[in-house]
Amino acid sequence: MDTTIVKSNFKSEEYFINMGPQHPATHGVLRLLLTIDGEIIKKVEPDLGYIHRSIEKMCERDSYQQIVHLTDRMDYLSSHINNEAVCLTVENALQLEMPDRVKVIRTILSELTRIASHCLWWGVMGMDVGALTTYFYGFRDREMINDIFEETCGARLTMNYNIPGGLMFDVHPNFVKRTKDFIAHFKTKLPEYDTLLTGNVIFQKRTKGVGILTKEDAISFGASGPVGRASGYSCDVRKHHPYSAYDRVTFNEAIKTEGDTFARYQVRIQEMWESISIIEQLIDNIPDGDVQVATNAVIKLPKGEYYQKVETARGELGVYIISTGTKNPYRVKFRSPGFSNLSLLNHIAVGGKIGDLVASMATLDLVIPDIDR
Amino acid sequence: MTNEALQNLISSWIPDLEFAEEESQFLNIIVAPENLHQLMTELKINSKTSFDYLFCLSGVDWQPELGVVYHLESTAHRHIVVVKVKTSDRENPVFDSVCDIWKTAEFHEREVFDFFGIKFNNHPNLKRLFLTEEWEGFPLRKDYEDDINMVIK
Amino acid sequence: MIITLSITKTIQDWLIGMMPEGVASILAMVIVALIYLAIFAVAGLYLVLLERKVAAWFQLRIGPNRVGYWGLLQTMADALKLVSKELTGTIKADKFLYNLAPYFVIISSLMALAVFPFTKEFQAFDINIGIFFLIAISSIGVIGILLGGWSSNNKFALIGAMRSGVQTISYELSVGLSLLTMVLLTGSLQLSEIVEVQKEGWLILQGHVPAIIAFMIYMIAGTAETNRAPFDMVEAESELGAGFHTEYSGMKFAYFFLAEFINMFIIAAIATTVFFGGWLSPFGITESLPWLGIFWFLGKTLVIVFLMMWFRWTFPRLRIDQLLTLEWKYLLPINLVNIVIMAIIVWLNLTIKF
Amino acid sequence: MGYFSDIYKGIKTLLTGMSVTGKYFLTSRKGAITQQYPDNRDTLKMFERFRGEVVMPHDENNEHQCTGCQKCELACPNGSIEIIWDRGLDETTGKKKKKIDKHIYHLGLCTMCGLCIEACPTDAIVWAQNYENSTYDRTQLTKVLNRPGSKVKAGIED
Repeated sequence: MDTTIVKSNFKSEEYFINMGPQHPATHGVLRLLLTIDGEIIKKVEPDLGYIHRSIEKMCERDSYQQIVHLTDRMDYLSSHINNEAVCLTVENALQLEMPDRVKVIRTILSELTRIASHCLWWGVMGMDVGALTTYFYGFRDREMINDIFEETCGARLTMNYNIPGGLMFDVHPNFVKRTKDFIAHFKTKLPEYDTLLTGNVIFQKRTKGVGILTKEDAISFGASGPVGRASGYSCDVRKHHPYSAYDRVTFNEAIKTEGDTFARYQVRIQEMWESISIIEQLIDNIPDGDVQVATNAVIKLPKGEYYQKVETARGELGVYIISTGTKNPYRVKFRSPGFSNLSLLNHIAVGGKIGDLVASMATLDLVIPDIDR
Repeated sequence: MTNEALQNLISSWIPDLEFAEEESQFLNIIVAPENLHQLMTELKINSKTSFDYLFCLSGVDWQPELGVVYHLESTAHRHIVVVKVKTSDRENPVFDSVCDIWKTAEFHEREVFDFFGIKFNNHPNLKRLFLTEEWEGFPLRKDYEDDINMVIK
Repeated sequence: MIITLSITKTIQDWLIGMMPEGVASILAMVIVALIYLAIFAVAGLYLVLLERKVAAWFQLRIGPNRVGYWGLLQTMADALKLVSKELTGTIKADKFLYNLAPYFVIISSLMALAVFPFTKEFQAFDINIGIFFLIAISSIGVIGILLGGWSSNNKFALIGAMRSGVQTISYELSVGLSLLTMVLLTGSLQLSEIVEVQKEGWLILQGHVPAIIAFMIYMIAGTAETNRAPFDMVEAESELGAGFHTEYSGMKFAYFFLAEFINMFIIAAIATTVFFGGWLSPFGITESLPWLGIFWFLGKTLVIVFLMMWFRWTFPRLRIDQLLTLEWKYLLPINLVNIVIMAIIVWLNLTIKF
Repeated sequence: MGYFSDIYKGIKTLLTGMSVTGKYFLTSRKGAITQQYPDNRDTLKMFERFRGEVVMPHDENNEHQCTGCQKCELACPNGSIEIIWDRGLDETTGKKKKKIDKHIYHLGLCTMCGLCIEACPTDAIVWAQNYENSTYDRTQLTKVLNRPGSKVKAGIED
């Protein structure tokens, strides 16, 4: 029998599925238009804008101090790092040199933010592949970091602790002790993450060889953060364009070359260890000094264009400010990591199954407000 | 490569490029819309520049011109360059798409189209990304007005 | 006072005194069915509560603790809420099949309960093909799931239903074969006989190595049969929202939900009966008190139920193709070899008996 | 033999995973990480820097420290603060002086960014640590921070 005839007799039909805007795996109001043949994914088309708040337009009417708190609402899981990005841009434009104390505290808080974000991601990652219990273990450890933030900054999620010119106020007296307690606690809990999920044979089968992204594609798609690094692409802004106190600490850039979902998972786990090590290097010798540099009540940036990259938990956040010399920026653009990472979802999900799409999407670690700025 | 060396190299490819270094920490290249795609292709494939990482693509309304700013980085050489392209046609601004050079441009250009109304030739899927299809106007333009939803301070 | 435990016979004898024999036996069946229905509806609710409590303890939570002492009335309140909820449905659903589906699921799972010997002679229906009956009945439930998913005119539900069909047909084999392995030891399909045989030692000890393998396969396949994590492809909330019951609400949803837990109980009860000696106490310590058999039976069953809950709250979900790989490449071949080994052991009389 | 070692390794990893959850199951008596809200309202204490809502402390003489300089109003990104002020005679100096009539705070617009409190030169407004801010009526979210009949404390200048 001619095989081609057999093939043409068996016709499969593609159909559409709306995944989202309310769907457990999209972690927010992301809508994916899936074209599916049976269980095989043929095309993924994201539909965005369900929570677009036009932060870039709002920035154009706000003063530079007021911009900072808007960035809390972008990637709410790395809000401290977002704040830092804007503050660094403004400080660089004004050519303000921050005191060492500010730099070190900002770095420690950034790394705590990163751990908190990865803890949440780990819990949700487990949940997406079906292990519901991980969610609570991840949240347990994240709560401790949130307490640190709440005690020092006054808020758990949208802290707005950075201001252009330093920090809003000094850290709480308990800050060092609490952070050390957390590090001691987390060092015992992080190996548990591995025994519970990483080693699990079902989990490895679900993630290994799924959603492969090559290095060339990663660069071309503008992938950054753990997504890029899992494809063997060294893209850590902390290494290549160090800011704050990252030039005075030693840490390894977590790089894997497989580029699959499991590699992205391992990179994030590895990053948590690196963050612990960075905090340990800094926590014992926070320099004394002021936490603010005097700035004018009305900040006016000199005419020009300013760009600052930072490494958030999700990847490279760019802040692009065009100033015309007035008290408001002329144009603010946030280059958000999630937006670029989302654009490669179609590329890595096509040909996989629905379960693969969910697993790959979990390791892209999308935060929808970050995409829908 | 230093900014100066880059400037010398790039200016040898295409005439009439405008370079600027003041008011920005990077080397700025201002290119005419008709030369944009040629310049971008060369920046990517030339082994001396090899700008393979388009890390930011922003639309800007300079009033009266509309333009797009490309931030490029080379992952091999770690140098950065900024390419700007402008047009004074506010009714029908069109540039060439660069999404055949950098895949990430596909989404970024859709975002620029959505908010600035700048069209891109040869873009595979140029339609509104964030806003609904029936939305009128382009919100990030400076002359956009919405009396109901916009709060002016 | 002598309480006889053979309930069907007792009720029938009592009724025969009042009415003709035919009417009496039908009435007896109805009465027994109602008793079972009432008991297991409540038992199902408490299994839900147990699941929620156990999940909470695994997850460093407290679990339901507001309704009643220690949250004991929580699921009752939930059931009340579900009863009072509006029954919604999609406009273009196939109304007849859509409404029929939950009854298929709940009836098939309640039917299976009839054959279990909870203790000596405490059995509604001592059929001589007990195991066969159980396997047959448990595969009817999947028709309900297929109908529900297909008729609700929702693509997520349809995918869930199709997955369920694939999954149940595959794992039905393993459940059947692993039980067949044990039947080689007992030589009977009748559940009361099977328990009787185990007075010489529980079958998992009698059959030693192949019995343990059969038990492991049975547990895996049984978990898959009930569509519970890590085999909950049918619901897979992170992929399909709620899977086949996406469009069901109120009491119809509750039937699906209750059936899942009763099925879990059934799977555990079969394991207890076939592998762990049913209502027999360990070393016959309470042999003189037959009614204590209920305690032993429920105790063993709950331990196995707990094991299934432990699986659920620990493991990630498999992907649909991996699910089939596990069945066809691992469980089925091992199972077939295992039957041969068991046959040889029985033939050479290598079983362990006390 | 890869077939059987796969099975062995697979089962081993599954059992190690179960040991982790099993350990937490056994130690669950030690207490949950969740809180029994709202039962623990009496004991639930927020950190002293917690940003609940903006309040204006008054002393026993019904005096606050707000001079009506409007710096908070300017600093606020969302327009949550409106100050209605007037010029009145200062009793001690007899000069005309700015004083607040109403310090209106729209809690519904507030994003708890803390810029107003940073901007205040006289520490007239501070954070309160209450955390139950939901109401059934939106109008209740608009609050007047200065109490009726209150006046600015003597000697407070901006």
